[in-house]
Amino acid sequence: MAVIMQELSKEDIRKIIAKRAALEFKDGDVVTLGIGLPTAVADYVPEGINVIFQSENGLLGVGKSQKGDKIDKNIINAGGGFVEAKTGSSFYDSQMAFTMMRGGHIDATVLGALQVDEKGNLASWLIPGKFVPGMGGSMDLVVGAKKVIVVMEHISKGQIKIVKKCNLPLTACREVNLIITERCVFKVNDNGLVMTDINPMFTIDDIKCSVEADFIVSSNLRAMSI
Amino acid sequence: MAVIMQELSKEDIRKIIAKRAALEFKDGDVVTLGIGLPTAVADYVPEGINVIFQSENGLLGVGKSQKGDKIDKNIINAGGGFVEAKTGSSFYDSQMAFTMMRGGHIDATVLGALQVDEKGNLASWLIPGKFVPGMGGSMDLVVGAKKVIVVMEHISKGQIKIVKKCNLPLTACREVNLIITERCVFKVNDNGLVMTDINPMFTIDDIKCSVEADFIVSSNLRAMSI
Amino acid sequence: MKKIISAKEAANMIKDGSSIMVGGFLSCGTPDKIIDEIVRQNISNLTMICNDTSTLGNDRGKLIENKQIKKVIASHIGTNPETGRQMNAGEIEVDLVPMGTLIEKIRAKGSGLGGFLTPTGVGTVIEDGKETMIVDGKKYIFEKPLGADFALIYGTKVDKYGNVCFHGTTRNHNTIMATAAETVIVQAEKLVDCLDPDEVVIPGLFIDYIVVGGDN
Amino acid sequence: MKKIISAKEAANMIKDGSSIMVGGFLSCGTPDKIIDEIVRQNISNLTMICNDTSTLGNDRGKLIENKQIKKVIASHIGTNPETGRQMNAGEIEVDLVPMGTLIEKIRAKGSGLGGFLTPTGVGTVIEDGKETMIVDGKKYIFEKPLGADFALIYGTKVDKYGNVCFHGTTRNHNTIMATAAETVIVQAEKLVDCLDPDEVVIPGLFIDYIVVGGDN
Repeated sequence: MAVIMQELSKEDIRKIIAKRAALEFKDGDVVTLGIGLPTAVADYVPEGINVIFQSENGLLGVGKSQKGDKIDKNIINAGGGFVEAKTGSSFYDSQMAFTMMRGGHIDATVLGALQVDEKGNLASWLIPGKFVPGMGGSMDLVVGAKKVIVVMEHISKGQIKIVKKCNLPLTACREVNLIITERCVFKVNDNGLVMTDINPMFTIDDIKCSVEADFIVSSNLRAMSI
Repeated sequence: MAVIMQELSKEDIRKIIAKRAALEFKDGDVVTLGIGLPTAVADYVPEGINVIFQSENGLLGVGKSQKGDKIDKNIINAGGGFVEAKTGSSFYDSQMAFTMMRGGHIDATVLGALQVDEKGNLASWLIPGKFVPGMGGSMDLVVGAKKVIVVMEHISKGQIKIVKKCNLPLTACREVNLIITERCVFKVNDNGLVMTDINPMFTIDDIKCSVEADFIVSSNLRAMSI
Repeated sequence: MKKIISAKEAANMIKDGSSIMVGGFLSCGTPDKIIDEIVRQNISNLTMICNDTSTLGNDRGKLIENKQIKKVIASHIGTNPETGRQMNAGEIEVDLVPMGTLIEKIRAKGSGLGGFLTPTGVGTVIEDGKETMIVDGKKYIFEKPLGADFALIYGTKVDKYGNVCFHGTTRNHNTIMATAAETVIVQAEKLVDCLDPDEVVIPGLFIDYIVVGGDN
Repeated sequence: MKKIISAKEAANMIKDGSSIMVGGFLSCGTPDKIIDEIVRQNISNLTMICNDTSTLGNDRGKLIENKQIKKVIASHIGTNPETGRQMNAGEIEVDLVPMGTLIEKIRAKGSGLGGFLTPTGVGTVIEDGKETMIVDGKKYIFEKPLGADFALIYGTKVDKYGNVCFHGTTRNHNTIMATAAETVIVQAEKLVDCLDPDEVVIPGLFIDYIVVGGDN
């Protein structure tokens, strides 16, 4: 496996994951992206699919990053970056942002994770004693969004991230619908995980060795585009 | 008493009450007026006192009634009348109206009543089987406003309105601070009613005969301006 | 881009027995063109959630007079004597809810909240049959969310992306009703290409369909 | 007409031990001029309610670095490593609250509500020590209102009547914080005579004092 890992650069991993995640969107969807890897998903939305990106800090219709004299310092995204407000966009306050997010008005969210388990529990905001950023808007978003898509590197620093049961503090219970890594895609059903896609560079046994959770393999297993 | 009643026309009653109520305002107060008699209070605000009138249907800064070509059909007060939006005013939605009203941001409200009792309980929205308009925003307003001023005819159709205990369905419990009629003014304290003003056309005994509630007379009893 | 439909197409979506939230404070800021079409099609057995039942002969008042409403949830019915008459005759069910509680129940639904505690109505008939709670020594009534199948709202200017802004006192319950129904249809007094994002009051994501009402 | 004061006069009102709500999402839409003056006057032992503790060297971040904050209630502290360091060293108390819950708690205070039920945090540490309720088969956490002595907010344009409007993503928590504090001070990027009543976002009645911040 060490050999395989070398073949996929960080850039490759990012691209494989983002491209796959972008296939989940339907035309007209309102989507909220987390900070980091999830942000990259915006670059891979298929042609003909119009997705409206929502940001918790007050912008529906997030566009491209802005530089130089195109910057309006009063228009940022949730990561603090300067962005474009696309045609048709709107600004709003935090109460409205969370009416959107917690109220079930966001079609899909894509966000990163520290751990996900076979029940769809998500841990993403706290490693006690080490990493304490806070949950920001993620807890509201995950309980409210119609579809919760977790994107993450399959394994991080040798740690298995798709586990039987999260041991890090949870962000939300049983809210994750889809887990996308550079090696495979799992759908979270009431009965557990179903692998729906696999990166052809890996075998099912490779996945079994790199995932703690039990899972079944879909009879329609698809190859991920790499 | 029947003789005295004839001496005060409806117009006199309205004027005495409205004039007295307007004395309760301080400069800069935000005030919400009920429909009917309370609306007249706006005409008697003393010079040098600037009061901002708030309306539950979405206007802070209610001005004069508008007629003819001065009417903007999209600017009304809570009674449905066309009004002016004064300089410095703002429009808002119902959620914001009730953040103002229930949230304690209204300095005073003036509203009518069917009955008030000696504990400051108010009945103003329902006579079972006869009169069922609904409470509108009055229940929220009365629990939220810093000062609740009830204005009403002292006696209506022979019925005593200042009672020991309301027998009509309540609008709110123990929220009334001041009762103003054309005959007298009562302050509502924790211990009951204190008469602070009297119309010089009436004696204290006249008031006692026309009020069911027990009350005490303030040592600083003032004469109402008539 | 949102789908622009006729008032007739809007009314076609509503079925006998549907629940509808209708914006408007008396006749101000109410989607009268859509209401007229519901009257014309005589869709009935409706549950209507609204601030008030307007006045005789006007907008929401017509739905009452035409006996299309099975149940009304409102804060005030006094301006339309026909509502009171039908209520007393047992022809219509009327739930009277304090205005601030009504809008907050709708907001709770639209915001994904399970309910809220309000001091409004404590010690009155509003408390009957409801849970109460003491918080920091003060008594509150627990109120639950309220949603509907359809929200029919009014907007002064609506753009092609569904963004809505308002003039005057037309906002009333429209803004919050837009968050709390399965299908949201806005009657636009004026349809424009694109609003300035700073002036938008209802972000487009809440709107499903636009009916161009023209000036009314 | 609202009283127009200097940033220094604004800071003078705040005492050691006061609780302050401060608007801003990172450095966007935050009353930096007032914060600078609180830093200069070294007012300390403060409780600060804010979305995040901003970044090192900037606005709310300065209050953290200068150790003026006893307790912070926020949804995110990850952008300012000094907050985490002080927390781990036991120098500052940190209450982390989900962002939607934080703004809703502030809104509850400003709207006179006794609390609300939210699904956010169910099954997580957020639930610990809190009441929960099942409503229509779904579990919710009961959250209480949150207010402060002072709200320090930002506004893009503020008029002499205290009406506030915004440009871009500067609204964030400013709008709701304005409803939930004893004293509300707005730092206006631009002071104007009178806003169009249709464009007002925070009605003037919520504002006590205006500080003219100039462009920042």
